[in-house]
Amino acid sequence: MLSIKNLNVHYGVIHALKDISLEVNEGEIVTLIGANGAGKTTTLRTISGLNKATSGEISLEGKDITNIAPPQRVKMGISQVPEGRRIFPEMSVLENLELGAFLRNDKAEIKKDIEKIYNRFPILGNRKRQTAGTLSGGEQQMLAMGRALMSRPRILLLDEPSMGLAPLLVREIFNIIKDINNTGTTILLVEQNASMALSIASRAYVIETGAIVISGTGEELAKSNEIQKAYLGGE
Amino acid sequence: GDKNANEDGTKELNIGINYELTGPNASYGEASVQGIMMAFDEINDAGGIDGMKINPVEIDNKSDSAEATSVATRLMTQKNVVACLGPATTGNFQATIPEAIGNQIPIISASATGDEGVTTDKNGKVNEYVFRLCFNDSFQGVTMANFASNNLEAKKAVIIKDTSSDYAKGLAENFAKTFKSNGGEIVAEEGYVTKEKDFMAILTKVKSKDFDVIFLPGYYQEAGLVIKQARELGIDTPILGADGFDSPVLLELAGAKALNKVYFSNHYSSLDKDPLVQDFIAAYKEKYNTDPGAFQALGYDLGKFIADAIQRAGSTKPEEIKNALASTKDFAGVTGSFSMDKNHNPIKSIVVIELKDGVQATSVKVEPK
Amino acid sequence: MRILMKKNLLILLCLIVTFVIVQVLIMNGIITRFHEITIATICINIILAVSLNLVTGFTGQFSLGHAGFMSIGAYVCAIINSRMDSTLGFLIGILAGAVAAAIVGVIIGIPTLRLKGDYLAIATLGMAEIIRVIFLNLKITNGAAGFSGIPRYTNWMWLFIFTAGSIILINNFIRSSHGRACISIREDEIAAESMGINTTKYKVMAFTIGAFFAGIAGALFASYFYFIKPDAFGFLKSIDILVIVVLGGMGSITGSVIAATILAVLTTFLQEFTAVRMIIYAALLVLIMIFRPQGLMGTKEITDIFKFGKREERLNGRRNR
Amino acid sequence: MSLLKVDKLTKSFGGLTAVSNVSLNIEKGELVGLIGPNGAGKTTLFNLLTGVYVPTSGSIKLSLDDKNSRELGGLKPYNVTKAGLARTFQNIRLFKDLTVLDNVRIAMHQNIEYKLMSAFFHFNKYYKEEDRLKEEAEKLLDIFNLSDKKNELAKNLPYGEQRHLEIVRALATKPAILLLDEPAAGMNPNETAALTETIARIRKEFDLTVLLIEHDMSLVMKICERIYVLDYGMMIASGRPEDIRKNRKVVEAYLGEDVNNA
Amino acid sequence: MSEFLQQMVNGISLGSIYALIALGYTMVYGIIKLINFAHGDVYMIGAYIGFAATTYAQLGFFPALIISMAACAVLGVFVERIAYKPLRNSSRIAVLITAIGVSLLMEYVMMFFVGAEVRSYPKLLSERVFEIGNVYIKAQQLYIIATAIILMIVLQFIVHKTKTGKAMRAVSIDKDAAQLMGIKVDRTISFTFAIGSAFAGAAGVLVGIYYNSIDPLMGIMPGLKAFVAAVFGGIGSIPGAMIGGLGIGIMETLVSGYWNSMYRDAAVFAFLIIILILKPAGLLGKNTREKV
Ligand SMILES: Nc1ncnc2c1ncn2[C@@H]1O[C@H](COP(=O)(O)OP(=O)(O)OP(=O)(O)O)[C@@H](O)[C@H]1O
Ligand SMILES: Nc1ncnc2c1ncn2[C@@H]1O[C@H](COP(=O)(O)OP(=O)(O)OP(=O)(O)O)[C@@H](O)[C@H]1O
Ligand SMILES: [Mg+2]
Ligand SMILES: [Mg+2]
Repeated sequence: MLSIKNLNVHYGVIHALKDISLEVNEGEIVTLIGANGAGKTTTLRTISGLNKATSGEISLEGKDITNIAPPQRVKMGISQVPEGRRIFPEMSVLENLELGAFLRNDKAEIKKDIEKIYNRFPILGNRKRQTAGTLSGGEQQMLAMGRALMSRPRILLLDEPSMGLAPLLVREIFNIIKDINNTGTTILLVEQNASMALSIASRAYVIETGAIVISGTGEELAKSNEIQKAYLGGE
Repeated sequence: GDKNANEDGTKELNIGINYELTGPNASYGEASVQGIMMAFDEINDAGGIDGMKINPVEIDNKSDSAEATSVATRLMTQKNVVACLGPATTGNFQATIPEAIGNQIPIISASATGDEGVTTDKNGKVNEYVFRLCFNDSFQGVTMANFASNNLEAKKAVIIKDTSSDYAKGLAENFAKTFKSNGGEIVAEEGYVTKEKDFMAILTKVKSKDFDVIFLPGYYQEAGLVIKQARELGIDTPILGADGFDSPVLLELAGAKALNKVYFSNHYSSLDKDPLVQDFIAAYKEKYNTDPGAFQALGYDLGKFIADAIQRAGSTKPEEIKNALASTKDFAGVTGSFSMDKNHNPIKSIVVIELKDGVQATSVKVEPK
Repeated sequence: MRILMKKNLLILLCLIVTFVIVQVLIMNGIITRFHEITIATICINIILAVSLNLVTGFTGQFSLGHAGFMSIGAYVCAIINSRMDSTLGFLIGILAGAVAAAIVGVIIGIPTLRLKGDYLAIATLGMAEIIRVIFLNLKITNGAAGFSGIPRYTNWMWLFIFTAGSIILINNFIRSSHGRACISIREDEIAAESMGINTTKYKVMAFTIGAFFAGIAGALFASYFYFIKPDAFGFLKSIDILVIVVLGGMGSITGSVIAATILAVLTTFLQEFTAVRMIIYAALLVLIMIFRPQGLMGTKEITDIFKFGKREERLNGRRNR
Repeated sequence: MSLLKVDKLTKSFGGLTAVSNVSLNIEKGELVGLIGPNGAGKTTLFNLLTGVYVPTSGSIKLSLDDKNSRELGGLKPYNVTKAGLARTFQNIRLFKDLTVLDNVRIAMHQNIEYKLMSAFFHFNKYYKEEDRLKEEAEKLLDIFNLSDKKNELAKNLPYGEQRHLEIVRALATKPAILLLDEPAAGMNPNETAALTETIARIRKEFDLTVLLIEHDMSLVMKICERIYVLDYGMMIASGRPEDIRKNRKVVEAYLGEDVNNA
Repeated sequence: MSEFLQQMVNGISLGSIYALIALGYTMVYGIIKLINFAHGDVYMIGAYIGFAATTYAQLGFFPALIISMAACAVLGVFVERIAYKPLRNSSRIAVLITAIGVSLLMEYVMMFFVGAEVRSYPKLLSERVFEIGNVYIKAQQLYIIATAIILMIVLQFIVHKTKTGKAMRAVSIDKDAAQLMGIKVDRTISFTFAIGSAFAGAAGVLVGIYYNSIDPLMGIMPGLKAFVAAVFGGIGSIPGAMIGGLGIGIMETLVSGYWNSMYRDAAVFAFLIIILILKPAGLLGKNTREKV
């Protein structure tokens, strides 16, 4: 479904992504793990078009989207929950959700979808008029996910959704991700919490200083010694 | 060789033009320079001064006094000018005085009307190289105060002045002093700032007062609007002003209906049958398609005046030009004929003009004391 | 004393050489009266820009009222110097002008510096307008007619002493712990407070120091240009100073010095192009900002450029946007 | 007598009571954890302790020694810091465009010993103090091996090192109590483990009392001697890690059933 | 009493002129946080276009108004693309300086072509003056007040009720996040400039007719007042700009009318500063302390 070939990205002189190639197939959960500063966020931002690729190709269902503007990519079905949530803090919860559906015109359906989001995250339903900026970290994370779902994406990019969440919620978030995936949305997940990510992922890539070093199924990687040592805190 | 000689042997005379061509006073500078250039063109077309063409060196001072100093220095030290004209406003003119004295090059303004510190210094000594060809604020202020007391029999006056203008400040002070000594009373003094367009607040306040005349020292750009708004508000007392009123723009802004019972002092009147005046008005109209205002007329005279002085000096030496300027006798200009007094102020008569439906209806000449 | 360190001696030497060279050129008539005016403008603008830079570039407080402080210095010095027509009177005038500006700076700074961003900008703008209107209506300042006949004591020597002094003192301040406290406010006020920095105190301090030096600049201005009037210190003047600061680079003393020089030279050069001077000036301003939005120097100082390998003592402020 | 005594502290925002009647005690030298669900009011409590928010009611008492005890509630943040509390932020708030060294030096400002005149004229005192400052700053940076990067801009550090720098910066204010808000957020298990050790180490080295907020139980359960648990602004439990782990309320509200990640 | 009523009429009509300019200003200001010093000059150019359309092309009021609005919209978008867009990621003060450059450029290009002298407008709107018990109200004052109110409502509607308005607000908060919602940032900003500038053009024509006096530097003071009004009312708040504009107009009038016109500007600013000290985010601004 999503395919990246030999992608290179620079920040000025910094070579942040070096010849990255990866694939996400329809219906999969694919996870991208790696240390701080490895280039995970950069990868997702480039897929959404927020960063420009220096070279390489990104394609969605065979169509080359490397040079398409970000809003167009949203229209084609790519949605992202960005690092640090990036909700609109001065707007209400409801307005944030409505903005998620910016490109849609089916008012009735949008309303239904908002209700669905409230069902999934009841706390958002209770706080629909609250200014989003005053939500706690976890509440904001839920809002960011809800907002991304409002565009009815075909592929959802998640950048560290469990960051800063309470243990109970971390598990819940992963359940929700699985759930979203089960309803037919393809997922590319970036995580620090590698063990959890690997446990729900069908396949995984490991990125180190801008280059993909290992890839395989979730189970394979979870068992790998190297991975254990580097990312799972195993001895 | 002569540094003013051109390649083809004809000599050129560099005359500095240091005017407000940008910034808030640009319209006055622009108008003055129009008049000056018209005069220079006429002189040059007629063969120049003793065969020398006048070469105006025009530099803008941004309506800023420090810039005026810099421009004056540039003209005097870099451009070989024999004299400098301008700036138009008193303050900017004052800022160039030390340079004129230091470089020994005469400067002349046609519209720096300030009373003190212009042609004379703090101690009352004349500034040798500094001249003007307009009367000062006190003459106009006193004249209009006397006009109000004597001709209009006014007892109570309101002053509405441009607080940001040195010109208005001088006029207002002199008017008030004389009006009071004539037994009159200033019932209110209000202010506005240059470029303002809404005067309703002060006019409403003034309206509630009991008064016979309004004295409105300031320029036509604001005065036109003040008069318009005053009349709209039902204030129909006489309105007095000074030479700042003299511009066709006053009529455009205020409208003919509002310009009744409006009196202002000026250097000359368009009613004057003197061919000098009528020819100038006709020539100006032909060139610019509108009537000249005071700035243009004064500028025109300034151009003619400096040429006349150079001619009389028979030399391009600044010092001799200065002497010629100082000894001017009966120079005939559009804005009146005058001689220079010992303080380098022109001894000029003043006219008080009455507007009826926006046009000059009558004019009364007042001779200087 | 470490003042006699090699580095400081070198700076001192450079200063003396600059001074002597210009002095000799003036005496030989190579630098004429006309050039001298440009030099005076440059020096005065340098003091203004460097002091505003301390407030806006280093401390991050958006001030649109610097001309107000300048006018206080100008009028106080003009009044004193006119009555005490001597070098001593001139120096007393400068000091009094600077102190008066600083006092007003404290009085105005304490309540207004609680405001942030554009709200502060409006407050400082208003404060400068208030000062201007007061000067416009005071008897002693001769109101709108302006104050003329100020004796000229400002010459190259005094310009040099005060300009170099201002640069050195403000630069020293910025490189001290107090200066770093100011910079931390620009970077993140909440974090600065949590690091034990009394942000209000340091904002007011920067504001006051800025006002003090603006007062000096105003005093030099009055004494050099013979004539001052309230209009010359309106909000457009404040904007002019801000333009120098931003063009040079907010947070770069060197930048302010360079931009003040370039702009003064440019203005003088453009005098010749009467009809289009403002158009050219404006177009250049836009172009420079488009191509160097961070200003000519960014936050770099001249010393950074000469110190490639040895980045040790780089200046505190380092914002490269 | 306890070093920090919080009594019935409450903070409400409009209708929402983010911290409600919270009391807690911290003894000198303790390492205490503060946990609770998202939005429970943990950060708000920190903000109250450090003067960022003014409490709606309640008191915060700091007693550095037996004789002196000070009310901190209502003090400005810089005064709280001077009194001996230092903190890090949940969302990193470094001086991003300044160098690592300057970040630390700024935090040392309150202990500087030269006056304004020295700042202007760079008298000898200035040089002496600046040298001392630099030395001390570098020593602190050594804790996290950051002194090699002292001339880097803070924003150019990798995320993990930025968090380390925040801790160093807080230490530079010479606090008696260090408050850490989610120091391990965004770190992978290896990095978290390393951080856990470092916290334990600096605490000994600087003779610190530490209160930390953290969602990563591997860290909390390993080094905290006592734990307080907040939920909906209220203190629902406190005690030793072993007890907290088994506490019903805590499990329901926060940990979830299968707690095996410690 | 009638004097006071008259002063209130004066204050409201002066204030609604400030508000008229401030509304377009605050729109751009709210979205990209740009202190657009050139806004006053777009207003000036609008006045001149209206002047040209009525004087030379002999058009009536409405065609002139429409032409002026359209031309200003184009001008606004053009200026944004050329001068502001390259500075999207620069500090705000850098863009401010660019705006000052653009402002000077428009003023002096205009002066180059039309000269510095003021011009007067042809009489396009009724010059009727109603006299209600000693209080004079001009028909034109009513037009201006009505226009300001209508503009405020229209803007409020656009910003808060339409999709484009939501996009504008999203862009103003976080451009990257807005893109992730599918919002075209450049187009949204262009649209904002188009509307803001068109409103400035309309204000130029109306005020030109009302005062019957235009000149190339006429935009400086109103531009500044609009900035003051926008900040005073609370940055980005549309009703705030309206109230801010009216507030300043009324304050100026009252100071002139009941105290001393010579100290008017000082008094108004002093009052403004006091209000800001009491309400540091302006009249309608929300004083949101950053959550840490
Ligand atoms: N705007 C930027 N300018 C310069 N360098 C950047 C920028 N953003 C990221 N980088 C650099 O690019 C590299 C990759 O960063 P990225 O944010 O993609 O890492 P990451 O894997 O998401 O890390 P983390 O786990 O901390 O989120 C890092 O070295 C980082 O310093
Ligand atoms: N300035 C504020 N205005 C309004 N509500 C606020 C404000 N600050 C915090 N809140 C609310 O107070 C509650 C507690 O927030 P706080 O940030 O203290 O939570 P927390 O325990 O730190 O959560 P997390 O673990 O997610 O960081 C939340 O519901 C939040 O929405
Ligand atoms: Mg990342
Ligand atoms: Mg928190």
